[in-house]
Amino acid sequence: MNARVTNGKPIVDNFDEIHGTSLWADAWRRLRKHKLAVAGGAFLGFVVVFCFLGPMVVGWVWGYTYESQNLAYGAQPPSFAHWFGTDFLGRDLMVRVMHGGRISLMVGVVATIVSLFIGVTYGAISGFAGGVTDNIMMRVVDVLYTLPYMFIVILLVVIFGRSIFMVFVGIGGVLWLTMARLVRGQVLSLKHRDYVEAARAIGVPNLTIIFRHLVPNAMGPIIVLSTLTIPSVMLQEAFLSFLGLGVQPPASSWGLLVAEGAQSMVFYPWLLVFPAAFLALTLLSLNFLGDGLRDALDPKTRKD
Amino acid sequence: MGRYIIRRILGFFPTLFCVITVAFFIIRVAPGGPFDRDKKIPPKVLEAIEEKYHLDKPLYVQYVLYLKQIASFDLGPSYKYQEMSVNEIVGQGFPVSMQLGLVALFFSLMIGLGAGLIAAIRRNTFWDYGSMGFAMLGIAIPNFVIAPILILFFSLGLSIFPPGRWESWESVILPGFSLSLVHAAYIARLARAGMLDVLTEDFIRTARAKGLRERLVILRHALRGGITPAVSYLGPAAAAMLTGSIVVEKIFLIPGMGRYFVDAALNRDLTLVMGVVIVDAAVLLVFNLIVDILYGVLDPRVRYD
Amino acid sequence: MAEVGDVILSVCDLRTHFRGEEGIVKAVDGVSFDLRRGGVLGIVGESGSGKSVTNLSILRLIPDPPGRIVGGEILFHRQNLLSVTDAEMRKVRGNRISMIFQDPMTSLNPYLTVGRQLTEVLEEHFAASPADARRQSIDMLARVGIPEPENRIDQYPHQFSGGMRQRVMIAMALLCKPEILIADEPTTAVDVTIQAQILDLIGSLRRDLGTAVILVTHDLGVVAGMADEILVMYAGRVVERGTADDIFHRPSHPYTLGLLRSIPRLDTSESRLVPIRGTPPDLARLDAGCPFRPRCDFAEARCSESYPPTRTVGAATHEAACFVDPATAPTTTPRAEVEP
Amino acid sequence: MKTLVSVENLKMYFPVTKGLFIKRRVGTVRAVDDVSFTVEKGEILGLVGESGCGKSTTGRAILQLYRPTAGRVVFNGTELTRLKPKALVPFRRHFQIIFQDPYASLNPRMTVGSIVAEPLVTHERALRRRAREDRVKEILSLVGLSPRMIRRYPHEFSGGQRQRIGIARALALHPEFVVADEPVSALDVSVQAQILNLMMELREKLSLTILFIAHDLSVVKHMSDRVAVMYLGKIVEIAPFKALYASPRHPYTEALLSSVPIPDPRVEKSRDRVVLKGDVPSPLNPPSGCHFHTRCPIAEERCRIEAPALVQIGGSGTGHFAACHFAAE
Repeated sequence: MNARVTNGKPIVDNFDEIHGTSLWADAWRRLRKHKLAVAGGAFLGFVVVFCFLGPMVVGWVWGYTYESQNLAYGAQPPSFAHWFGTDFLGRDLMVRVMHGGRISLMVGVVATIVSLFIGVTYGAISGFAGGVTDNIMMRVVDVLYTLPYMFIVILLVVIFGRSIFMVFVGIGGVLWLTMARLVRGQVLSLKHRDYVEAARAIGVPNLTIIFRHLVPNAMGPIIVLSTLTIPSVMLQEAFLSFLGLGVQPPASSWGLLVAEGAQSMVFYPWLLVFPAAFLALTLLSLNFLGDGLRDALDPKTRKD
Repeated sequence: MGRYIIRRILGFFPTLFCVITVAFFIIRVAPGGPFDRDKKIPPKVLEAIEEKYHLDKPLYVQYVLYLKQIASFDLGPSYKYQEMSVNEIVGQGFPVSMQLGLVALFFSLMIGLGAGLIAAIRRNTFWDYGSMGFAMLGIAIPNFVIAPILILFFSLGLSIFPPGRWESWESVILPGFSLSLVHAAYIARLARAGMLDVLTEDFIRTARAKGLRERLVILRHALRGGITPAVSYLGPAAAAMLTGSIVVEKIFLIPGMGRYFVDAALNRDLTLVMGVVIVDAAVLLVFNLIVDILYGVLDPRVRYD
Repeated sequence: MAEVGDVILSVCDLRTHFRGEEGIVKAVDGVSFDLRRGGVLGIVGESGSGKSVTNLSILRLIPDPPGRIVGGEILFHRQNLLSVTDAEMRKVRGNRISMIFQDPMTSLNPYLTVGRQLTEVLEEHFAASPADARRQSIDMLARVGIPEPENRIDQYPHQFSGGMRQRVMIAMALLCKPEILIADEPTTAVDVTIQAQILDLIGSLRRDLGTAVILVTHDLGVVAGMADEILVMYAGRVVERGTADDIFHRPSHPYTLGLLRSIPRLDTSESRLVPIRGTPPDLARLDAGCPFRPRCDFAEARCSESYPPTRTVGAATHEAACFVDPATAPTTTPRAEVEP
Repeated sequence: MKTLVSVENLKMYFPVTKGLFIKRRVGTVRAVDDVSFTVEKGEILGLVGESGCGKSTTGRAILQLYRPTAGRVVFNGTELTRLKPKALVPFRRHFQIIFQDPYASLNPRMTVGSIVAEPLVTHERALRRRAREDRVKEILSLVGLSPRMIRRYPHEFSGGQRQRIGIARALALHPEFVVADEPVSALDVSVQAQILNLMMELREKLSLTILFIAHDLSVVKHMSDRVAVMYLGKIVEIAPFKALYASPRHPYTEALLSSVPIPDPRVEKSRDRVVLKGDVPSPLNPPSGCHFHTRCPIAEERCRIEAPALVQIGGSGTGHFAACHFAAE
C-alpha cells in the first residue's frame, strides 16, 4: 500500500513554533501499545524494587538476613513467617531470592554495559574507517569468535577465582563481539546515506558525523541487542552456578538457588519453584521488552 | 564451488594458528600450574615432571615446541590423566558428544523449523501464540531445570527412557531433547521472523498473482528465503551441540567432551584444555563452512565460484 | 490490429480500505470502470491515489490484514470475482487475468531459475508436462525478445538486466494467453530507452494476442500513446474518465488540468510550469468534501460540503467528478506559488 | 561569461575486489572515464543519461565527495583535486549538493531547524544561537516553508516539503555552485513542478550556478541552458539545449530524445520512434571502440575499433560537441 501518512498534526494558526514528535517519542508511543513489553517492563520494575528494597523490609519486619540460619526450621514449606519457605539450613528463602536477584541482575547489567561500551566503540571505528583497518579489526573478531565461549568463561573463573563480579566483567569483555559486528554493520549501511553525504559536503568533521549522524541512527538495534544480552548473561551465571563455578555460599544468586532446588525438587518443590519462577519470569520479561523494543524501533515498520 | 571449498579449508589453518596462539598464551598467563595442587609431590619429582613436559623452559620455547607437536597432529600427553594422551581422551569423548549433538541437532531442526513455520503461516492464531510461548519458555528456563523434570517424568514416572548413562539408543533421547530445546526455541523464533519477512516480498505477490496454490507459494517460493536467518544461527549452534554441553552431560552422566573440559580447566591440565579448544574451534570452522555452503545452495545470488 | 470488443471486465463501486495506525484509510473508494476485449485502459494517478490497490483488488491480492475489500463488484464475464471461492480465483489469476509489477528486481523470485518460475504457471493451470512447459516457456521468452532463450531459461533473475527482467515478467504473464493483462507501472523502475522497448513490446503483443490491457502509471506521457480510454484517479476515486483525446485536449477536472500544465514537455517551449500547489492529501483524514479542494483553483463553498457528483462533458464517454468546468469557470483562489 | 567550474579529464574508477582474507582486485568499474567540461558562472548545465552512466558520480567527484582517480577539478581558480581534506573544508561552503531521495537525505533524528543550521554551525562559528535561528527561519521562508516548522522532524513532512528542507540546507551558506542530483525524480508528479519552479526562482534571487543531473530529458530541457549527455562514463554530446533538441548529432542523444513519451496522444501517434535494441552494457566491461556501437543503429566496423573523440560540430563558437564518427554528416 502506498497511502502516505504525513503531517499528523493539524496546522495551528498562530506564530509559535510547532514542536514535532521525534522518532524516539514515536517509538515510545508504539512501545506502550505493546502489551507484553509493558507487562515485562512492569514486572522488571517490581523485581528491582523487590530485590533491592526487599531485604531491608524483611530485616525490619522479621529480623533475618539471607545468612540467618535456624536449623530447627530446616526445609519448611511456605508459611506466614516464611512466605517462600526455608532451605535445609533454615534460611528464609524469600530473602535469599531477593539477595540472589541482586547478584543475578547486577551480573547481567554489568556484563552488558561492558560489552556495550567496547562493542560500540570497536564496531563504529571499524565500520567508519573501512578498508584495511576494518579488515584487520574484523579478522581479530573472527578469531576471537572461534575460541570456544565456555573455554574463555571457565578460564575467567580460573583467573579471577571466586570474584563473581570480576568474572562477569570478563564475560562482558567477551560478549562485545556480537555488538561490534552489529554496530559495524549499522555504520556501514548508514555511512553512505545521503544525509551523511550531505554532512560531508558541508564539511562536518568526522567525529561529529559519527556522533551526530551515525550513532543516534544505529541506537535502535543497539538497545534491542543490549536488552537481549542481559538475560543471556543471567543464564550464563546460572550455568556456572550449576557447575559449582559461580557464586559461593552463603551468598546466593538465582542460578545457584535454582541449581540447588533442582536437586531436591521432588520432596522440597518450593526450593525450586520460587527461584526458578523469578529467574524465568525475569528472563521472559527482558525478552518481551526486547521484542517490543525491536518492533517499536525497527525502521522496517516505518517509511523512513 | 569445489575450489571455493578448498580455499576455505586452506583458510582454516591460519585461523586455527591464531586460535592456538591466543589460547596458548591466555592459559599460560592464568595463575597456577598443573601440579600446584598436589602438595605431596616432592620438589625433585616436580622438577623432573616439569622437565619432562618442558615446563621449565621459557614460554616462547614451550610455544614453539607445542606448535611442532601440533603440526604432527599430536595433542600431547595429559598432565592429569597421566596414563592417557590427549588424543586418546578426545578420541573417546568426542564421538559420544557428537552422537548426542547430532540427535540434538535433529531435534532442534525438526521442532524449531516446524514450530517456526507453523507460527508464521498461521500468524496471530492459537498455533502462533502456542509455539512462540513454548519457544519463550525454552529460552527462559535453564536446561538443568528442564532435564531433571524430563527424567522425573519419562524415566522415573513412565519408565520410557533410561534416566542417564550411555548404554542403548534410548539413552540418547532425553539428553538430546534437553540439549536441543533452547536451540529449537531460537530456531523457531528466527524461522518465524524470516518467513514473515519473506512473505511480504514482492515476489510472493507475483507467485500469488500467477494463481499458484498457497502450498506452492510457501514451500517453493517462501521457504528458502524464510529459513536463511535460522540457517545462519545453525553454524555456531550446531558446533555448540556437537562439542558437548557440559551441563547436559553432567546431569545424564554421559562420558562426552564437556565433562573433561571443566575438570581440565580447573586442574590446569593445559594440554587437555588446548586439545579441547582446538577440536572445538575446528568443529566451529567446519560448521561455519557448511552453513556458508548451505547459503549458496539456498540462495543462488551468493553462489561461490 | 485486434478489434475492441465487448465488455469483459466490469468494476462497479469498488471499495478497498486499510486499517492503519491513524484510522481507516479508504485507499479505493467507489471506483467503477469497464474494460473491453482487446482494449487498453490507462489508469493515471500519483502515489496514494489508489491505482495500484484497485488492480490488486481485481485479483484479490490485497494483504488482509490490514486491507480489505469492503464493497462493490468485480464482474469478469458477468461473474463476480469477489464472491467466487479461493480455488476458483486461483484459476483466474495468471491464467485468464495476469499482472506485471513495477519493480522487476523484486518481483521475480531470486531463489528460483527463470525457467522454474515460468513453467510452474503452465503446470499449475494446464497440468502441462515438464518438457512441454519448458518448450512453451522458451518460445515465450523468444517472443518477448530474450536472446538465446534455451540457455537463459536456466539462469537466475540476478543474471538478467532490469529491462530483461521486465521482459521475463511479461513472458510469465502471457504464457497462458490471458484475456487481461494488468501492467502496474511496468516502466517506472527502468530507464527511458528500456521504457520505450517495453511499451513497444506490450503494444505489439496486445495486437498479436488480442489481450486487453490495464496500464497503470503516474506518467501521463506513457498512457498518451497507448490507451484508448483513461481514468484519472485522486485520493481513491476516479475524478475524470474519457478517451485519450478527451483527457489531454479537453481536461474537465481541475486536477487533470493541473497535471497537464505542471509537467514539462519536450516538444513545446513553455517558459514556466504552472504547479499544483500543496501536497497530496492524507487518506486517513478525508472529510465529506472533495479531497482536491485545498489544492484547487476553482474551489467553492459547496466543495467542502459534499463530494461532487459525476457529470458528463460533451461526449457520453467523457465524465468528470467536479461541480465546475475548469474550461469555463473563473478561478476562485489567487494562485500562490509556494506552500503556506 | 566566466568559467566557474572546470572539469578536466576526470576519471573515477572503483575497484571490484573479492576474497576472504586478502582482497584481490578482479576488475574496475570505470564509472567516469575521462570526462571534461566547464560550467559557466550563472548557467544551468544539465547532465543526462540512464542509470549507471556515471552522471551522479561525476557530480559527487566534482564536490570531492569522492576523490577522483585522475584528472582535475578547478573551482573559481582553485584546484580542488589538489587540496588535502582539511584544506578543502573552508571551500565547501561555496559548493553544495541537493539529493534525489528526500527520505534518505535528511537525518531522521534531527529537527528541521538543526538540519538547516548544520552548515551555519560548521562554517560560521561566530554566529550566536539567536542569530543563527533567525538565519534558519529566513532560509526556510525563502524555500517556501513556514519558519514555525523549525522544531519538527523530517518524517512529519511530505516528499516535496522534505525536498525544500534539503534545498534550504544546501543554500544556507549562499553557495555559488550547486549540484542538483535528480532533485525531482523521487517526487509526485504534481509536486515536481513546485520544486522546479522554486529552483528557478532561487537561481535568480541568489545568482546560482547549477549542475542539474537528471535522467529525464523533458525536465532537463525545462531547466538547463546547456545539456551534456553521458553514456557509460563518457560524455557523448554537449550543446545548448535548443541545438541539441533540434539537431542531435549523436545517435544515442537522438534515441534518448525519441524515447521520452509526450503527454499528447495526437503527437504520440505521429511520432517516429527510434527504439534502441538491447541493454546498457556493464561498465565493468565496456564495449571496445565507441561504447555505444553495440546498440547503435548506424554503427559500422570502424566504431567497434576506434573510439570517437568529442569534437565541435558546425564550426567554432557553436558550443555543440559530439563524440561520433558520423556526427558531421
